[in-house]
Amino acid sequence: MRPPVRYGRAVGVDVSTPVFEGPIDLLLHLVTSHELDILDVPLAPVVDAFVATMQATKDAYGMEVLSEFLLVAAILLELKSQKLLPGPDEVDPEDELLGWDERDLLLSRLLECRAYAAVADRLVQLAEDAARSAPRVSGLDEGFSVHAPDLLEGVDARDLAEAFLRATAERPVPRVDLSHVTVDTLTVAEAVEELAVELPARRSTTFTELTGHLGTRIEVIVRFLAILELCKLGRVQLGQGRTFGELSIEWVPGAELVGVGVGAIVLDEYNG
Amino acid sequence: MTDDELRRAIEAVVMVAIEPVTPSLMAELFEERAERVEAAARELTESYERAGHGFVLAKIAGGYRFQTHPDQALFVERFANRDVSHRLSTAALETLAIVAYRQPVSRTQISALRGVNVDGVVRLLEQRGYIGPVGRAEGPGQAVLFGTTDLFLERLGIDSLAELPPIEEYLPGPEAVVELEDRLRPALGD
Amino acid sequence: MTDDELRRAIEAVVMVAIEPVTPSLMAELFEERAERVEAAARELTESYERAGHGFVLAKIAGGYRFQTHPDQALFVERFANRDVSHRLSTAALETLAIVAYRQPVSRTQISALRGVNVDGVVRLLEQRGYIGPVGRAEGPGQAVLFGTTDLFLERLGIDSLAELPPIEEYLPGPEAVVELEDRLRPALGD
Repeated sequence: MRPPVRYGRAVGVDVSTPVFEGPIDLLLHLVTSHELDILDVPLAPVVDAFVATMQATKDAYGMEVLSEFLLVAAILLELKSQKLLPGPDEVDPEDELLGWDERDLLLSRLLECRAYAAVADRLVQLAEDAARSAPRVSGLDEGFSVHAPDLLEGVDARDLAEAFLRATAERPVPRVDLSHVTVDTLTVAEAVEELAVELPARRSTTFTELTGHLGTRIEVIVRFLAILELCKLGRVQLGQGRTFGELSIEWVPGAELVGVGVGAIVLDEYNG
Repeated sequence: MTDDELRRAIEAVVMVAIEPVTPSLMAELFEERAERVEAAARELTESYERAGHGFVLAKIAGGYRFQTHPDQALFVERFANRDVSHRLSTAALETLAIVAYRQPVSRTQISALRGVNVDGVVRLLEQRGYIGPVGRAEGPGQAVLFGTTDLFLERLGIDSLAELPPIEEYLPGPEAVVELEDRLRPALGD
Repeated sequence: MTDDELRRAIEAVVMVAIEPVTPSLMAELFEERAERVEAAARELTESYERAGHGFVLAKIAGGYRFQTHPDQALFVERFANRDVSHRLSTAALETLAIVAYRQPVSRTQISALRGVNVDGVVRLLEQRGYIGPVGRAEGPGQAVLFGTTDLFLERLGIDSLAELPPIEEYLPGPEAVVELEDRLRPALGD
């Protein structure tokens, strides 16, 4: 193995997994250079490290560092999901994870992203300069008669209630920082709860059937991890006829214990 | 602070103010004597008049504010009645909704809810007569509190605020709020 | 209308406006040519700067507005207790930059570029009013295309998108390309 050279911008956050200990950007390097198999790297500790870093030392790391960390973690997750779930169009699952073409695309994408990242700093500067000036918002002096049309025409009380809900309920701030890890999808814990309701109703099903309606890979991955979790807990039995064959899932009768809410299922912490 | 610095500071503060600014408040901001501020403001008023600007610095209710020169009334009125938009923007409607459901509410409270500065929108709603000051908050600053007006009820076609659709049923419970806050705190880094 | 009358009228109308006033609107109100209004507004801007006022007449998002002189920021902040910052995360900023330079652009296109899901960030930017839907892509799905808003220009203090720094200047140099290639080259690939 090569000496642990640091590549690119140092993220400065270390992660510790059974197969790798060190800076997360080095981990990404090792994975993309095939020196480490992403399948051997559990990502939960990576996420744990992020959460711990954020909670313990949020003053020590700027938003910059944390965002970069998230980006790297997201790329790792994406790589892992690609490897876990070969798409139907990929004829040979033994194919290299990153073909040359894909690498070229990735390269140009990364270059372009760097340009936007650099210009974003400049935009912040512009905005900060602009913020040194405050606009006048005082508006019209009293005593002027305004005959402008009624701005509330066509608006009824229902519209207003909806506007209030939009204004108060849809505050999306928490999504910002978590978006890199696809916050819109369920967490593994939530997926377990969902499946614990859905599976007993179906008794027996297949993974394809269970995930056919899902839009993104990560949602599928989350369901997959949830199924493994349920298997570990003895709630389902899994079967697979052949390598890369269809995964059959069977709810173990009696597993839905009387009086035990879904919340009672104890999980390893995945944090997403 | 030189006379010139003082005049510039007065111009800047009065320019962003929504209500007249008293000399004593400015004196506090600039760490100057109120008499000096008052004198400088009077000088400004006179210099604008001499220079023949389209605006004046007027002393109203004990404070200073910019307003248009009376001889520009024709254009100001034309501007105020220009036919640009027949509908409230989404931002304005949402702000109006917050005032309707949360009244009495201050600009700062609305701002905190919407996550953006709402001075302009509040001013617009006030000028259109949909909302108005209904009191002042206690404590330092004594922020103006806003509520909806009779015109608002009229335009919405309802008899009283009690007829607004209840929103409690849609609102997340206290646990959700606490959880949201927990998620927000590290993200906001404060 | 004499030059002087025109300047006074501009001062009055811009003084009562809540958003930047375009030269074309003023031209309509004053029954003058827009070019003349524009020239007069530019003159006003310069004359304020020469006279050393605490306010400026700025051209923002295609229109004129009064705002405080940047060197008065301290007093304005003390006075208004402004929370202008609401700083965006790096992720949000980079996404905003992509929309600014690539517009009109769809969520999927941004996602493909950033390599991560951007739904949350796009929604945040939309709610903040920095970006908005500007159309729909042709073809199946008809994805919503996003572009930046006037508020975005306002917040950057620029008149139009043409004033954005040219992106070419921010492309990484050859060293960065080599370095990135090294990162991507798999051990077995060469």
